[in-house]
Amino acid sequence: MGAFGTGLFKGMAVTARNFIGSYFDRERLVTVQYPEERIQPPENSRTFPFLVYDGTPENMRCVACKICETECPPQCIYIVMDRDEKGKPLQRPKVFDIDISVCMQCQICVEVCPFDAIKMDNDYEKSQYGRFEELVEHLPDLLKSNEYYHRIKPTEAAAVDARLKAEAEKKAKKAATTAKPAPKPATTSQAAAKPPAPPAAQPKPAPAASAVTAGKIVIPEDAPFSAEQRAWLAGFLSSIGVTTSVASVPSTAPAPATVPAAAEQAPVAAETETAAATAETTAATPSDAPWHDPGLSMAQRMELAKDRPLADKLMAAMAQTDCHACGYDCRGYADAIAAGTEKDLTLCLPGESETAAMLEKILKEAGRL
Amino acid sequence: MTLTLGHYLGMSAILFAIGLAGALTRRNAINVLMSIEIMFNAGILNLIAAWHFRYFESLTPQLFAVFAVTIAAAESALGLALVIAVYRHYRSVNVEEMTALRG
Amino acid sequence: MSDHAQHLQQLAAQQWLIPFFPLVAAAIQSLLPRSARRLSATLTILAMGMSCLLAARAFWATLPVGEQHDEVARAFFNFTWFRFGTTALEFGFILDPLTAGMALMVAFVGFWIFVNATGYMAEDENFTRFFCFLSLFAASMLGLVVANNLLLLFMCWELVGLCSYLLIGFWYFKPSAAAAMKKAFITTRVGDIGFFIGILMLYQHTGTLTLYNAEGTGALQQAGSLGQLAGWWGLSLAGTIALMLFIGAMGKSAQFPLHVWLPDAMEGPTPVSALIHAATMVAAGVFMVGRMFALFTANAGDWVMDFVMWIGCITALFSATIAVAQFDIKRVLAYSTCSQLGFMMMALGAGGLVAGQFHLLTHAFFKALLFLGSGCVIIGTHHEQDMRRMGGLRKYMPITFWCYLVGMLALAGVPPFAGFFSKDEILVATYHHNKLAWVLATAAAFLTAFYMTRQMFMVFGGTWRGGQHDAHGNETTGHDEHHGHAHHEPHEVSWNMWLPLVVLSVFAVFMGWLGTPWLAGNLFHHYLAPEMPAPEHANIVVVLSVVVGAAGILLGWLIYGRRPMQHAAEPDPLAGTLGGLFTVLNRKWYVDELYEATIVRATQALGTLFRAVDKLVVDGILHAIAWIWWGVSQLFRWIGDELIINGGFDAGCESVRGGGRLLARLQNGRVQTYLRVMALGAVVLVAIYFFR
Amino acid sequence: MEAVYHFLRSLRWVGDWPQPVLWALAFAVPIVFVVVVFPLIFAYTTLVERKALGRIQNRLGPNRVGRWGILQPIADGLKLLIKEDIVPAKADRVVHTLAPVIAVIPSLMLFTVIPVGSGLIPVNLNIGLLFVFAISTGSVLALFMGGWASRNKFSLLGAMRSVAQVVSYEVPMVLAAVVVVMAVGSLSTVDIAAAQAGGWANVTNWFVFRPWGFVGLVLFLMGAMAESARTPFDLPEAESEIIAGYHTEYSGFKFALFQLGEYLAAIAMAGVTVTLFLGGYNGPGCELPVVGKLIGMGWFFVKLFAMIAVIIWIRGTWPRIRVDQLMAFAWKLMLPMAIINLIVAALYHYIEPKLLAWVVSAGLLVLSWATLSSLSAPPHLQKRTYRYWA
Amino acid sequence: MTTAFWIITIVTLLGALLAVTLRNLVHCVLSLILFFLGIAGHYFLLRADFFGTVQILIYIGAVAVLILFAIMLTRNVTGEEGPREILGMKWWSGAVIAALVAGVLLHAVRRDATAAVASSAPKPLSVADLGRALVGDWVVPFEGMAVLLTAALIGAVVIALEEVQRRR
Repeated sequence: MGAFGTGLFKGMAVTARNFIGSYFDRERLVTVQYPEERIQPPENSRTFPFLVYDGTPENMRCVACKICETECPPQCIYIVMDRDEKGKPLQRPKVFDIDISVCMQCQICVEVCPFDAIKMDNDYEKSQYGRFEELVEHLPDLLKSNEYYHRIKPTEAAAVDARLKAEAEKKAKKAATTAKPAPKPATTSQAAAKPPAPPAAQPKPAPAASAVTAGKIVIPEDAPFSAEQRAWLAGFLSSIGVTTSVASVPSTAPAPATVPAAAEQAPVAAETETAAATAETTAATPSDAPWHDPGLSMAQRMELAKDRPLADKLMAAMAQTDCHACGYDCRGYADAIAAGTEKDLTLCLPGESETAAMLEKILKEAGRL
Repeated sequence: MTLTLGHYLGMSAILFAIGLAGALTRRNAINVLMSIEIMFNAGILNLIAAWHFRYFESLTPQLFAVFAVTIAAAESALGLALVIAVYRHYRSVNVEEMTALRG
Repeated sequence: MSDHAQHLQQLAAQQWLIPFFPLVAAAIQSLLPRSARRLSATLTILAMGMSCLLAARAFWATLPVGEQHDEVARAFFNFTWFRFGTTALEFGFILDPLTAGMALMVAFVGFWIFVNATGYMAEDENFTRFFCFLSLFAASMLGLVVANNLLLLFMCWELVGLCSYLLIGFWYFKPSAAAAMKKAFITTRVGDIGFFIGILMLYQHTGTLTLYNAEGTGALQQAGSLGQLAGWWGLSLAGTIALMLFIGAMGKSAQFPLHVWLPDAMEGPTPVSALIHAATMVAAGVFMVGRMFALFTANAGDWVMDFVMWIGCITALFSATIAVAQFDIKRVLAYSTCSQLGFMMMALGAGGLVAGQFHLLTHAFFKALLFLGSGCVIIGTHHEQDMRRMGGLRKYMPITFWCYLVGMLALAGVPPFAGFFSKDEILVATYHHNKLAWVLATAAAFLTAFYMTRQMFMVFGGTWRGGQHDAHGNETTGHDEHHGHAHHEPHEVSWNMWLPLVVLSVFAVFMGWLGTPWLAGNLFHHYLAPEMPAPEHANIVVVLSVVVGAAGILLGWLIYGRRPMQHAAEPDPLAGTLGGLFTVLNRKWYVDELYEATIVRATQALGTLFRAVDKLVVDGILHAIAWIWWGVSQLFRWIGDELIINGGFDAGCESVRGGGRLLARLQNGRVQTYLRVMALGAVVLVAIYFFR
Repeated sequence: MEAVYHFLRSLRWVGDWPQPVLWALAFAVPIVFVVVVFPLIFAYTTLVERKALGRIQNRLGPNRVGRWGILQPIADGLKLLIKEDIVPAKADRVVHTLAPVIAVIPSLMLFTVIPVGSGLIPVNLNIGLLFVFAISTGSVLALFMGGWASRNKFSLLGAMRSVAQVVSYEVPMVLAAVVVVMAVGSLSTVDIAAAQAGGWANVTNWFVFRPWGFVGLVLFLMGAMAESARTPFDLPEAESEIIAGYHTEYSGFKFALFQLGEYLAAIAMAGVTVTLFLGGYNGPGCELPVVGKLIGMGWFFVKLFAMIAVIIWIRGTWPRIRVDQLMAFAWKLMLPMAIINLIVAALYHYIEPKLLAWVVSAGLLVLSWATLSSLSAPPHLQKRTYRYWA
Repeated sequence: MTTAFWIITIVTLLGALLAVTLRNLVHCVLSLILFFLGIAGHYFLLRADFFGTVQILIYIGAVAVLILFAIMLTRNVTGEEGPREILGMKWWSGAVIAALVAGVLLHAVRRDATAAVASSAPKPLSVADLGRALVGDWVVPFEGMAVLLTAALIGAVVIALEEVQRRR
């Protein structure tokens, strides 16, 4: 009966205990005198991106491949590739601006960067006096050392370094065994299970051997989807920039349901628009560039393009990533070589030596070289 | 000059007149009620003054004042309640528009 | 004052606590929702227990233990309740043996009746309301008992009447209960008119209503002087007042002319009948006469004492005869209460204040026992009240049977039990006073023994006659047949119903010893009224009363015990022998019909008469005047017409209309215009006053 | 004031000054006392409150200005002084500036009738308590003027709400105080304080130790907290609902004045509570001849700080009360309880042996509190049973 | 004494005049409050300090707040009134009649001789004997007042509420 009122006094007792307790053991009190004391933000908290460099700022990882620029949803990254006096593109950005008032800190740039060049910082003291120019961070502000990266995100940094070292060793081993028969068509795509997040590490100087494809999902054969479910899944995933393919046995022809890789690449160059448009319309029937799928191996692509004109063959040899490292997209580069305007066959960075060798072979067969 | 009851009676007469003037001229019902309140207070002031100048021997003026104050309070409460009720009906408190009970 | 007297004085000052607790209980219960059954029951019983303890404490202080008491241990506490102008209304509480005994009896019996009531009313959904009324009744009864002021006594008297009205009509949805409650209230009110006149006369002549006060100017203390003054009808003033008060007592204690309401009051729940119509309320009349005894005996020459005695004697015999021929178990007990009250009044009339009060106390115990017993029987037999459909209950309800038997023996006046001693004392007192009354009283005692035995055998003897078709062929117990017999076999009642029976039966047995002359002098007499002369003893009366009691029981056994009735539809054996007289007795000597025929019809006739007069005389005159006036107006119209015609009709109304318009403008509904006119008027008036 | 006057007269070198000068001085001392001491207490109450609330919520509370945040009130004061004093465009300028002044005046006037020590009371009115209640209604006016003048819906709503709250808590508060008046028989606060002297070490006679006194204290405290819109009843400035109630549009020094008025009212009411129920200046050792006055004053301030601490403590714990609960609580629980308390106090007075009186009244009060709380407790909801698929 | 009297009189008259003449309704109420304060001042001057406090408690505490509530309930909140709405149709006649009444009253005061008696310190009124008188031989009017106040309370509520229920 006397319930009414006792609840209040129990509450008073609690606050009293708390009040008195606070005088005896200090660590109850949570106040942090901010400017003097600070709390280290938790490891995977993120504020704005920064560019990592190993050792000296010149030795930065970014090769200005502009993938992050294209992928960035609010388009707040602006990259201009550095060219030497001859106009030959150097693999480093001359200008790399991030407008932090626009950046929505979604970390997509980190995900898509093939070279682990850009990472998320957790420094929050970025307030400035101005609201316009001051909030755009230029290259010097963005560059931070790997040690800094290790200091703010130890585990992640360690993981990245470990992977880079492993990649480097694998490449070295592979380079050592080039005499052996044609390298077994390494499944370019990692197992579907591997989470798409951290892309294959890319040791800086040696051009990467395996084709690097962004956002790749392989749907195992025995997955419980019917055909039209697969089509829908593929369509959906491709709409958010993730290509899907059926990890069928390498020998058989890829199941018709795979969506041509070209379709989902970000609409950059004009001709890919048309290809994308055509791809959309004729999703089911094979488009005029069936080989345009970074998931295919070099042999499969060449097989597809074997009775095609020179330009198509050249294109099939490309890494199909439309990564613009060569300054064109794959179709453009191939046409340029076919037309003779482009002499350098080693511009396809993701394709590395394999593409360069194949280009030479094709040109030689065609008698052009 | 020394203070006499006359002063008080005179002053409350003037106050009463002001109250009456207010009641007669103002159009807003609440103003009329306020003026009536002034008239009431003038009356009560007389009573207390009378007690002070020992116009009456016993305590009666004081007690009359107590009762007068109660009645005044009750009257103002009821007056305002009426004004609110009328406002809801007429949508205005203008005294000159409330002529429903005319002869 | 000696410290004992001081202690008494302090106790008297706290007498108001006795009724206070049941009053508070009643107040709280009136607020409780219907669902708070357990809480209300405990509240009432706790309050009653508390009153009982306080009453016991007061009773203990008045016991003449320790040093010798020559005068009565009496202490009172008066205070002015309400003063307007010069007159002051006083209230007071008294503590003397009469009050203490009565209060303890009421509280104790009431306590056990409440315990029984929790069982009896278990299924009733108005449980809380019932207990609220009960505690209110207890409070008013205790108030009445402790009152030292006739006004407070009269107020509690009315409250008790109200509570009996409320409790009789507790099941107001029954039309018979509604009629009974109204009848009870009106009949007691008739008596109360006399009571009220008595109070007014007393107040007029003594100037105060307080019975005892320190200065000795209390109403009762002036009784002696009142006795000298002349009153009405050849009585002294004290005698007249006493007579008026006795009329009130007659109404309340259901004496002969005004007894009709008591049997009908059985419509209420049985604990009510037990509490109100056996132990307490009806006894209030007797108690009041006992309290005012000084007024009754103020002037020896008055015939008021004989009047009381004869009323008591007639009631005793008259209701005893009716009780013999009743079939409802509670009606028998009701009439038996009537006759026992007649006995008490007769004892008081015969000067036996001690005998009357003693029989009042003992009767309260065993009559309450009998009523509670009948309540248990009713509950046991699933609300069966007609004795013809009972029988053989001794097998089904052993505890109730034995307690009922003790009660019956006590009432019948069988020696070791209480009834015998108290009734015997009455018979002795009457014997010394008036032989004829004594003979009639003994006859009544005989009839009492007879009808109680008749009831015992009909209810407990023979075989269970419930569940059969009675003479008119309709189903007797209201449950349809196919339920089979097992369903309505009577069953023993729960503990909270039979425990009071056991307690009361213990008292019914040992209560008697208090008043027996044989034990070291009449203890109760020594306690209640030491200053009155102890009645000299007549053995012949004692022997005769025992013989009469035994004869009554024997006759009862002969008619009902030897060959118990087999079938509900059988006619009552007594009906065979008495024939027409039995039906007369059963119909209560047609007293109700007599009242119906005489008083009720007379008032109705009076009513119609007045209506007729009103119609004829008053309307007549009015119509005449109206007619005349109409004539005059016609005359004026005719002359008026003349004036209007030659007065120039248009000019006249034109001017009026003009004036009207002017005035209308004033009447424009605007408050402020009216205010201005008023102010102007005031100014003009004051001006005239100044400058005339 | 008379005490001060006589004290001055008794001093050697001042005693013989002309009478009006002494009279003026006698006037000045209490005025200075009230105007200086209590606002100082206000200043440091705000600090203590913020620190105590901090400590309750496991944080430090202001400690950056001065050693333990000592200078914080001065800092606040200065800040409010410097802050620009904005008057809303369409606001009624006259009433807008007048409101804070009227908020402060009654709070300060309340202190004139609080007996700080035996004989140390600014003005010994024989209708002291009535004066307290009369003046406390004045604060209602300030609330309204503040709310109405700033011409915005929220502040008007806040003003109306707080006026309704103050008015409806006036009744139980007055009834709770009436109990003490009935026990003492006089309205003057000096007599009330004096009546609580005596008993063991001047403590046992405090009214709080009577059952009706304790209930009176609880009710009066609830009323006082509602009056000055403190925590369980701080609906008017409920941040979540209507921004800051009637002083939304106030900034700078006017806002400081409102705060001053509000806190002073709370402190004054705490003072009145102390006088009424906790025996004002009575405490062990206050009956000594001269030094007793000082000890008495000490006791008064100790109790005052205790009351303020309790108010702050309550502010730290109890949740805000909803508007309808606020009204229901006042009219359905506190009012009947106050009336019952009155009756029980009368009963207590008349029953002779004080111990029995104490027990009876305590029992009755607990009983009535139980019934009232059970009556007004929300109906306990049985488990809901869904029937549509049965 | 007399100077205090004149000051307070001026304040009271000012309050009353402003209450009657001001345009803005809420300002009227505030001047009315000033008027009530003036009257309270007078009571204190006349040694009836109980009445002074009662005046403050009842008029300023309750009646003024009541009027403010009434204003809130019956008008748009701004409180302004157009010029046309302040004075009634033939406002001058009201003023004239008021002046007449004032004249008559003042004349009466001047004629009354006993009013001229000088002020002598009255025996101080203590609340206790006022209370005792109220409950003593003035008990019947006192109870009458109680009944009147309850009736007024219930009446006011019924009138104000009546409208709301019917409309719903």
